[in-house]
Amino acid sequence: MREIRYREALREAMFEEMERDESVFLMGEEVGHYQGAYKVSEGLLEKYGERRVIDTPIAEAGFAGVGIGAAMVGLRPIIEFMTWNFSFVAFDQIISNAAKVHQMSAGKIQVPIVFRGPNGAAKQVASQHSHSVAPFYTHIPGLHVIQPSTPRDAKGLLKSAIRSNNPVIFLEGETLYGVKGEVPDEGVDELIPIGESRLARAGADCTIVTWGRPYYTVLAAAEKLAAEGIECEVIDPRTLRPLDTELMVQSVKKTNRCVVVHEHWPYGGPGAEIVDRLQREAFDHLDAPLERVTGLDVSMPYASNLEDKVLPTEERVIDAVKRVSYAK
Amino acid sequence: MREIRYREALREAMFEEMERDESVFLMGEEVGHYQGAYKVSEGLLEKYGERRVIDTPIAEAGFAGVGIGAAMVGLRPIIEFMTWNFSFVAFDQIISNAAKVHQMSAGKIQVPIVFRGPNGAAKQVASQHSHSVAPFYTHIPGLHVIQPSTPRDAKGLLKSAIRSNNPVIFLEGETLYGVKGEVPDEGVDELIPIGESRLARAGADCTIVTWGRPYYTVLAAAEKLAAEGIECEVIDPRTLRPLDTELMVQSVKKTNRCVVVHEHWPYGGPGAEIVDRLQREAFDHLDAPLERVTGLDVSMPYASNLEDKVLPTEERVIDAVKRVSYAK
Amino acid sequence: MMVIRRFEEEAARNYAKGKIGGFLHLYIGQEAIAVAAAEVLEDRDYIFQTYRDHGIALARGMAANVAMAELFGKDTGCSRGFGGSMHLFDVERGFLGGWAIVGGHLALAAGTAFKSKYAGEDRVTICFFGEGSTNIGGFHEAMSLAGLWKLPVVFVCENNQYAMGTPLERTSPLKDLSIKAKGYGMPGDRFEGHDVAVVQERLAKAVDRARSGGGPTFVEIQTYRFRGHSMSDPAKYRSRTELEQRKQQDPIVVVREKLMGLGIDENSLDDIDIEVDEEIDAAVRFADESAPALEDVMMSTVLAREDGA
Amino acid sequence: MMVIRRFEEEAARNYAKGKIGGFLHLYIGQEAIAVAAAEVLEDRDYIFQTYRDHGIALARGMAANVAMAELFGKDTGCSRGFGGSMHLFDVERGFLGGWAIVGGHLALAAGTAFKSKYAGEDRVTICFFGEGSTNIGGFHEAMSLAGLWKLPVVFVCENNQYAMGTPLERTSPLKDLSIKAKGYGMPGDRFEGHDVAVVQERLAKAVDRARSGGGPTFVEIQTYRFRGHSMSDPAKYRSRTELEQRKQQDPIVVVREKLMGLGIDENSLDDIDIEVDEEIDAAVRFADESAPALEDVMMSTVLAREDGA
Ligand SMILES: Cc1ncc(C[n+]2csc(CCOP(=O)(O)OP(=O)(O)O)c2C)c(N)n1
Ligand SMILES: Cc1ncc(C[n+]2csc(CCOP(=O)(O)OP(=O)(O)O)c2C)c(N)n1
Ligand SMILES: [Mg+2]
Ligand SMILES: [Mg+2]
Repeated sequence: MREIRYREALREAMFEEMERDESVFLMGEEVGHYQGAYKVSEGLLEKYGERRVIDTPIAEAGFAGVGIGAAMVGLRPIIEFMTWNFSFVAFDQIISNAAKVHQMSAGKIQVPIVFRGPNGAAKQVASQHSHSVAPFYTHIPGLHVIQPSTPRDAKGLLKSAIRSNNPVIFLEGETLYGVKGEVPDEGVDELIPIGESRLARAGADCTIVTWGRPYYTVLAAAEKLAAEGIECEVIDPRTLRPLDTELMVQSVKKTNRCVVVHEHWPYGGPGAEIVDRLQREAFDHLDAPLERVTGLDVSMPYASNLEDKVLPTEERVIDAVKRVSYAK
Repeated sequence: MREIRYREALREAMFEEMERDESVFLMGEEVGHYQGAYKVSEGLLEKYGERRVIDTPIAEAGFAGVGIGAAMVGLRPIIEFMTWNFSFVAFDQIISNAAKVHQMSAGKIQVPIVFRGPNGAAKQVASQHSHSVAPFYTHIPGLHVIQPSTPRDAKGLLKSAIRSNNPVIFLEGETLYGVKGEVPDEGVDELIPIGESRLARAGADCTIVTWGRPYYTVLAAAEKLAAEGIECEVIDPRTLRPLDTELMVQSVKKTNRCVVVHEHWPYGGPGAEIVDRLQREAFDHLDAPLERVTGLDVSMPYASNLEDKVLPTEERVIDAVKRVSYAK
Repeated sequence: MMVIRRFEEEAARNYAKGKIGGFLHLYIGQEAIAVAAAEVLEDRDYIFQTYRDHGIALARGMAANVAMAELFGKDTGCSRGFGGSMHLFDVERGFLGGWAIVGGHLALAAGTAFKSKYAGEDRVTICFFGEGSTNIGGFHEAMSLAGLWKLPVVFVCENNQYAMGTPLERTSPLKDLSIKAKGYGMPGDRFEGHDVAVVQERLAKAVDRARSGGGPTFVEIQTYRFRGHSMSDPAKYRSRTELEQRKQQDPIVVVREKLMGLGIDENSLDDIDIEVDEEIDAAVRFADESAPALEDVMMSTVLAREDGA
Repeated sequence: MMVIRRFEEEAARNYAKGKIGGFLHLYIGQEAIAVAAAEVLEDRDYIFQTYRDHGIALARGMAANVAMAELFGKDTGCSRGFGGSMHLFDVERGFLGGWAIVGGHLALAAGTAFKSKYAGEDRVTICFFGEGSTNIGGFHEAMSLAGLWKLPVVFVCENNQYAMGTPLERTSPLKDLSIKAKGYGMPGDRFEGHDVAVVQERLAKAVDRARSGGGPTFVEIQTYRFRGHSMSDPAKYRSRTELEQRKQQDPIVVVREKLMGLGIDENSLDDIDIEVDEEIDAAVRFADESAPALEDVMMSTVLAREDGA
């Protein structure tokens, strides 16, 4: 194992899959000559040329659709949204076309496509640029939705996404691109299966389910709670659709309480879905209501003092864990 | 009181509000000369002329944006989507502009606009035309989301929506347009407040929360269950955002069990949100897990035999109620 | 052409009987375009159409019974009952649907054309849509990308004068839509669509251009639909006179007269009509007798299998 | 013009210091356009701009300290710290933002123009956007509707040659973007934007046309930004020679030379510079010393009050 950044992990996944399969190509704004707005695709143009690394005009619905059309006839496009905020202008392409063609054609047409890019708040990019989009895409049958928290998951899951025969929504995090973590050595072709949760920290007192940027907030909070004698078990679903609740249910059966922590707005989405499933699948084991720590239910302000309040904080996680633990 | 159809109730609401306030206008595809694709706006052009009843080209993002811009400077547009499926091409306008400007301008700009049209499956209109969109819009702070089940609620809530100073997502049902129900006499200016649930049926044994088309499925199922000795209390939230859970919580405290029935896909959305809130707000009163009866997690097939399976059925409602009642 | 006409008439009848559900958009009046396009294209080419898709599906060679069964929502239909009238698919023949969101399929067509270029194949994509679809963003973005990347695609705007109840003059300040081609740096063409031979000749130019690396073309074909927008539309927005006048140029009458002018005798044309009648009647019987769409197909086609099976 | 230039330079410095966060897009090099537009417009007119919005806000009369405070995320900022650099608002002066989704604000501009028409007011709307924004659906739909309905709006494409790192030739097959106007049945214009007087004269025509009921115009103004796309862009995609060459036409140099040519003496221009320096320094101090954005404003502005208060 070696340590690399989340950004590099993604880049390696694309390099390796493009190397393995000529039908894989990358398309998006500034992915080529500019080396990617967030440098995720650095070096790809040089290696694979303009045929397979394609800079587009600003036309998300157009190039998302081009990707879907190309996938329908056998290519494996990776479509980069410069950020997921810009997927909203391509929303219809994803829901009405990518997610539907397979069934609409009675299974005759497949859409092996990956839509990827940074998701969620970055730092003070304000109201129109801070969306956490999982709630929109996880709702839709016909899609896979993946949101990896660590470099290793990022690499292994992106590789699986590229090889998937289905449209995949792949949610990265701008604030995670610089995060370092262990990833298998070069040459090791690790594929992390779509739809498997991961145990990130073991603990007997309280289960916390979390993913994306708050994953790190939660791990930090868990350390503080441990110092106070509360051991949290942290589970990262990694794939949000399909959602694997098995580990979570097992954990709740042990801890009898659970807090779900996510960046997206509170109403609905994977946060509420996890609560819905756990209260049903582990009803008899719950000693306290399931709690959620979420992004606040407001548009994202520009000012950093307020942005810090909107995003889930260690303090809010600690409070919630204590609340369900009936501690202090 | 008199009986009128849901379609007529909506039309009356628009007539009355256009009469009352010159800044109200209606814009959309075929709303004028064609009298509305579903005849909701019949007669409006004749009464108010082309200045206030405006047929548009097929450009949802464009005319949604025109509405938002007009609202920003003081008009009160009613924007009709011929169906809500077509709102997906205008999704960015709604989430990035309509829902955001008020906060982004520090409260200086208001967006008093209503987006309305039929939502959900009609009859065999297939995969791209059968979306139940509440899960997408309820997620977004800065919007109100209303989905009335009865003619009376349709009229009273549409009037409130038009008078609201905020962007309102108003979800009608094509299959509900012909439904008849009691509505206050002409001249009675009934405004139903946004954000208030309604008790639709009293019962002590099991709470059912439902809205939209399944509302009628649930009422029918409740009658059958009553014949078997299970009395259901049916609550219609009417407004999905903001969501008023007070009546639901009171009811669950009495019945100790609850089934949520909705047409939208299962993952997330108001369905999961209601479960999330109730398991927290009524935790100590629940004798069984909260159950949901939903549209199946598939793209909508064209064939009617399958469509009937996808939509919530009386049978599935009855089964769920029995399951949470530990009956039979 | 007769197959399309009779298919559509029979579909209308069966819609009235409740055998067909949902939306049903007929192609009656526009047949010459689909027939000409099918003549011009090669087997390896790709085709996209809107919800008004029976004409091109049949012209491309889909059996009438398979198409009719789809309208009936049967497992024997081309989309096994999942698509219905608006979503016919015939992947083997390169007919890639039947799409119901206005403007939504144009970028897909640019996508298959992109693939042709990527793979160095000389397949052309042809993409049909109505004149009402030229104001939507999906049109613009697909045209922009195709024009920029010189993709081998022909965009065919079937200008049948109305978008549902709205005549062109209420949706565009332009009379000549082909002017729009200029904004995308691509050639435009514009002509009437009631004579198969004319359509064939003009479309061939655009298709050849695409095939030979000359990039995309925007073609506006002026046509007319004799029925309402869909079965639920009584088409009150146009006058009887207008309709009658347009029927003078019924593509079927035009071709019949032309053939007769070439000395083909009327009886042999009538024989064809009888054959077609039989084919369509058989199609209805086939559709009627077929088993309905299957639940297990529904569950197993939400997602493609990952093992490639 | 100097106010804008110095404001931008100071903003850049304070971004580097970490006093300003998020994205910061400078207007340096394009100032003549905003200044000319402000000259041409009446107080009652409406203005929309992209995220590159400091120039027009200041030209329209927003105080530098209020603008700077917004960049600092302070309660004294024009958007009370909720908008930041990309979302300046000055509703009293008809400046309706500062928008950060490419193409997203064009329809809003058509909307305020729609309102002018609806209410019979002779207010014109002007809407700025970059050349990179002409491929997106939002551009097309707004142009289509404005062209069809003859709305009193002027669409100004500030063609600064690059969309982030992408030069125009990689996003459009057209060199002359004003050709696009034809597709919408509206007049187009195209000219260079480094001389305030020229921009003023040409913009006035379009504004007058809109005001007098002549409908919308699409105007392409050729310009150049001397800095990167935003602060995080080192602009490696262009040569130093290109940049230096363009700086020959720095609008500030141009206007300075012009004024001196008119006999205005250099000292009095320098005096203005000193005044401006002081104004901007004061703005930074003001911003720095102001209280941060408020949580209760955040909670109370998600939704507008229904009681109208
Ligand atoms: C985005 C979107 N908006 C609205 C509709 C509803 N609709 C379906 S067809 C149609 C008219 C299309 O007219 P045109 O493009 O001229 O095609 P035609 O039906 O005449 O062949 C409309 C408004 C839709 N399907 N998609
Ligand atoms: C829909 C959308 N896609 C992508 C972006 C990211 N983005 C912001 S500005 C920009 C370049 C815009 O270039 P141009 O329109 O020429 O304006 P300029 O910045 O040069 O003034 C891009 C790609 C965005 N904001 N919105
Ligand atoms: Mg038409
Ligand atoms: Mg530019």
